[in-house]
Amino acid sequence: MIEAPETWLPTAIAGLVGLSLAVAVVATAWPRQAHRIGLFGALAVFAWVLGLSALFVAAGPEAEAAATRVALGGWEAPLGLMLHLDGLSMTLLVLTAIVALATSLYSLGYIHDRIERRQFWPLWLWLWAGLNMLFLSGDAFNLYITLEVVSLSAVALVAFTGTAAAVSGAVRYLLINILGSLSFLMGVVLLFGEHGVLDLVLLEARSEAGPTERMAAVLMTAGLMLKAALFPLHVWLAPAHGSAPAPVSAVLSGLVVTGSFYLLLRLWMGVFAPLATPAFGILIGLLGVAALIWGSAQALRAGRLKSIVAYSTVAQFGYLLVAFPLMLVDPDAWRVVVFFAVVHALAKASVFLAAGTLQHAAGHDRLAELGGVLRARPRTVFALGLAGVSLMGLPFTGGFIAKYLLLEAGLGTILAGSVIGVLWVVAIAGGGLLAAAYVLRMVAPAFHRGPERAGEAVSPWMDWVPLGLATVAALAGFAGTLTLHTLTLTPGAP
Amino acid sequence: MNGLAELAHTLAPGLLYPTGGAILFAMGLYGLIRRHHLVLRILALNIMGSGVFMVLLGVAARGEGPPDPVAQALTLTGIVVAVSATAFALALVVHLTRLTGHAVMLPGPPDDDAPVEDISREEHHADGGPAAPHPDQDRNP
Amino acid sequence: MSLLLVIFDLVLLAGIIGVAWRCLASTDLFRAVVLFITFGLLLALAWVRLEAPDIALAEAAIGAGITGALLLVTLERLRSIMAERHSGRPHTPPPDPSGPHALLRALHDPPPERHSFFPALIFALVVGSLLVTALWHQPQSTGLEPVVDAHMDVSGVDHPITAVLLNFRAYDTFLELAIVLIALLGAWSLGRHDLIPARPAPGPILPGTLRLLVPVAIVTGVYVLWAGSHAPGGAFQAGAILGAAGILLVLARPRQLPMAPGIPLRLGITAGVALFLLVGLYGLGAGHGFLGYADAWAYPLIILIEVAATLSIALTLVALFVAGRPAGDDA
Amino acid sequence: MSAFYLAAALFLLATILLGLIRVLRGPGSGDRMLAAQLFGTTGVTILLLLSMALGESALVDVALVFALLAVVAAVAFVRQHGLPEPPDTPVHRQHPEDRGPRDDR
Repeated sequence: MIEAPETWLPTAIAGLVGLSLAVAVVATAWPRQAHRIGLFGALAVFAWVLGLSALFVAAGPEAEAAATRVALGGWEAPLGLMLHLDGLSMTLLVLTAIVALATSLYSLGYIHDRIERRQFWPLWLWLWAGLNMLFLSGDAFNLYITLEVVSLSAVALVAFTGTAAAVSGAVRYLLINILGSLSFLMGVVLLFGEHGVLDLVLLEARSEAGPTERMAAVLMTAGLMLKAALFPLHVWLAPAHGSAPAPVSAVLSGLVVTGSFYLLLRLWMGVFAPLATPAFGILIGLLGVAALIWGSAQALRAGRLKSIVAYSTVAQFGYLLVAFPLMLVDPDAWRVVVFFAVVHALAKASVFLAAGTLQHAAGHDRLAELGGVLRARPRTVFALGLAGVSLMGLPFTGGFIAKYLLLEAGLGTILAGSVIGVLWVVAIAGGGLLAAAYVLRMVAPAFHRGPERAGEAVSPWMDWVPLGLATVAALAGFAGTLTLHTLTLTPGAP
Repeated sequence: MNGLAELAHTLAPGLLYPTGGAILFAMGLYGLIRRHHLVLRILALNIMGSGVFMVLLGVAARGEGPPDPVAQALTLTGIVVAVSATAFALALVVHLTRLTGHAVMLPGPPDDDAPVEDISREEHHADGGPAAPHPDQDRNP
Repeated sequence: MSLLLVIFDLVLLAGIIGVAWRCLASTDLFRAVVLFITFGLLLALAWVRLEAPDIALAEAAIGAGITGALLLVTLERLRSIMAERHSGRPHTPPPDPSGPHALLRALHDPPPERHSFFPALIFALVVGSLLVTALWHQPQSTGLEPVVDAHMDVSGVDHPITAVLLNFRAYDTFLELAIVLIALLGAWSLGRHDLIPARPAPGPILPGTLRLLVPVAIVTGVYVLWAGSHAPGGAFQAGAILGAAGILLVLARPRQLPMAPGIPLRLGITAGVALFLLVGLYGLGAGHGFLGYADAWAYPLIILIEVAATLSIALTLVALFVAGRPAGDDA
Repeated sequence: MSAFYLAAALFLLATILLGLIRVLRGPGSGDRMLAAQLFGTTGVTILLLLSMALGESALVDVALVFALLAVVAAVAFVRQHGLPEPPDTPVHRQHPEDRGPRDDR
């Protein structure tokens, strides 16, 4: 007799939190074996997430009515804390598992020093556990705490190489993160003062367009925009992401930034939904266009490979902002935005990992002197190019489908009679061209004539993992239907 | 007499202290923007945090009856988080000063095209100490 | 009576805001730190007025003790780093800080530029006034007090805040312990610990004070931990007090820190989180939900977790004060 | 009676605000630190008075912790700035305890 998937789902959700925390705690207590614990833990968490997603999709029709909510310690909201799993969080959990597994495997090759390994693995496992908890949290204050877990471990990972550039980037990153968290917390406090509850679902039921909600929306959005480095609050991103070790950059640009964006989306679809007006959407969209132009310009100007990738994150997140006004006109567009964020995270992580391999081989990442290494390492260049193609949005890649769907939504806006829709369509199409320009800048030296120089030997992990992840990013297009279907299992979404 | 009762109501702790907390929050923000020394910036963030906690506790003490224990528990958690973040931030600042010789962060985007060492190749880093100091490497013009 | 209370509140708030203002405006960092310590003291009084003795206890332990010492030591570290860089001679003895000395500029922040004055002022004013407007529009809600009150009999303890922290919202508290740990891991990843700069302290005063204070602090810490189940107090406050005792010991002999053995230290700092997680996973397996307890077991389990958490917090705070991992950790 | 306690607490609070002048003016670090230590003592008294006035016995615990932990900052200060030494001692005297090998970083 097999029980229905719904009965197992709550235990599986709490188990995911417990498992990812247990891996982090064991690695902290036993740093000498941290890399082995990390490897097996990463495989276990990855398998668990896949199992959970199978359970979730199997339980599908029931889950559509209400998200699966787990009362921790048996205390239901408003007294206790609830974990909250729906299509949106499930999608991001799977994304996190894929990128995190790839990063873990890559780190096996990248961080081989005995002492560094002991510092890196526990922090990285805490970061991953923090991300899992962030996507599963259904309580406003708990979100603040998980955000702090994520940001403190991320800052520590940026700093842990101990170089001047990394520490200076980390200090900036930490101050920004604390400021963002405090701003977010002030918003939570305001909401709590007004409604007397912290659970997001209960808050959503009680919220209206009053002064408290307005101020809380401003504070929480500003705080999360700081953390997600959304334009115009983006200046910290490039130094922090560009000077961190490659696996850390990959996780920061791929997952941590996406986590903040996820929260923004969740809040604006739930608690702050009554405040979303067309004027607000246009304001956010204009910020997105500015981010797209500024980020691309910086990426075209930067001299270091990892700087280019870091600035392209600013530009690509401009896309996500451009999608905000589309979401207000076309209620279905939010799923496309999430799909775009997922593809971007996969592609961005593989670009950073490939850049890390090249940097390791060459000993630096100055683009002007990288030609020889690029020519000698076709596998890594292919990974860079494949992921880059996905970022550009060429046909048959995940990025193409995401951008196509976005364009479709933009055209729909124009047909619905909105003049400013033209701007969004131009921005989406032009952004793709700009992305093509800076991706070509990265890979072009590989096709010039010149001497080959393989540089430092590279471990097989560092050679193959970027390629594997880039392939996943390119193939994500085929998972588009499944992703969009999973996302429909989000209650309360339009 | 009515006016006096109104005043007493307005000045009740449940309204007075949240106002004070909001002022502290704004003041911390002002200090964070204006001051450059990292220790002062960390103090400014702590003052902002205290403002948030004052609002939360003030909100909890509103109305009749005993104060809300959930809000107080949240504040306690928040204070612990703030202390940990402060201690970590101070450690980072000391480390930054050791590497660069200054503990000041000037506004504006830093020069991110400065060369970056690659730890996957660095063997001398194995002692856990920092790499050779780079005097004033990332000071902005 | 009520008029006196209102005056007290107003004077206290004026003092808090004034102290914070002077702290942020001061060019001398040492002055800013002393003002910040005073700020913490006044805050503790404010928490008392807001009927939050638990928070006042934590603020007294943190604000008056640990943060103050941490900031003072940080300033001294910055000063000695600057001195080293300028003289090229390691370990210059600290000059008399009250005298004029060029190196004191290390602890000096020039007054901010004029051009940022108005934008920053207007920004802060807008944020502050919007916040105040929103707060004054809020209803006089009672929050979750009635809900907590209704469940107190099954919580396992008699003090509502401890019940919230370790039973109703145990997940938050677990993550709070994790954050303390992550901050320490971050500080450790920066490198080995540095000497805590110190001048010789001849005479019997310091050892005598310590001989008297450290045992008293330990007894107080244990008392506060025990009190937590029925009165203000609890794991974090107790951990902070014990941590302060540890910091006193570290300060007493800054040049010869004992070689902390790696494995016991690691186990010590993770004990709180590990035990909490084990109990939580057991709860999940036994069907009480993750981080849930059977009603009959709630009290002993909460006490067990609190004891482990207290030890871990105390150790972690001392380690954060020392900053940088001990040599034994790399063995 | 509680009005008297409250008035006394208010008075002590006013003395703290008055004492801030020393913190602001200095001139030396010692003056500033000493003023802060004095606030600690005053704070303990205010807490005890409030505990009597408001009838909250838990505040005595807070006062106890306050009295205990104010010492930590003082010890940190004294250890770093030293005690005032007699004028005939050389400034850079090396204490035997200070000559230990430098940490291996």
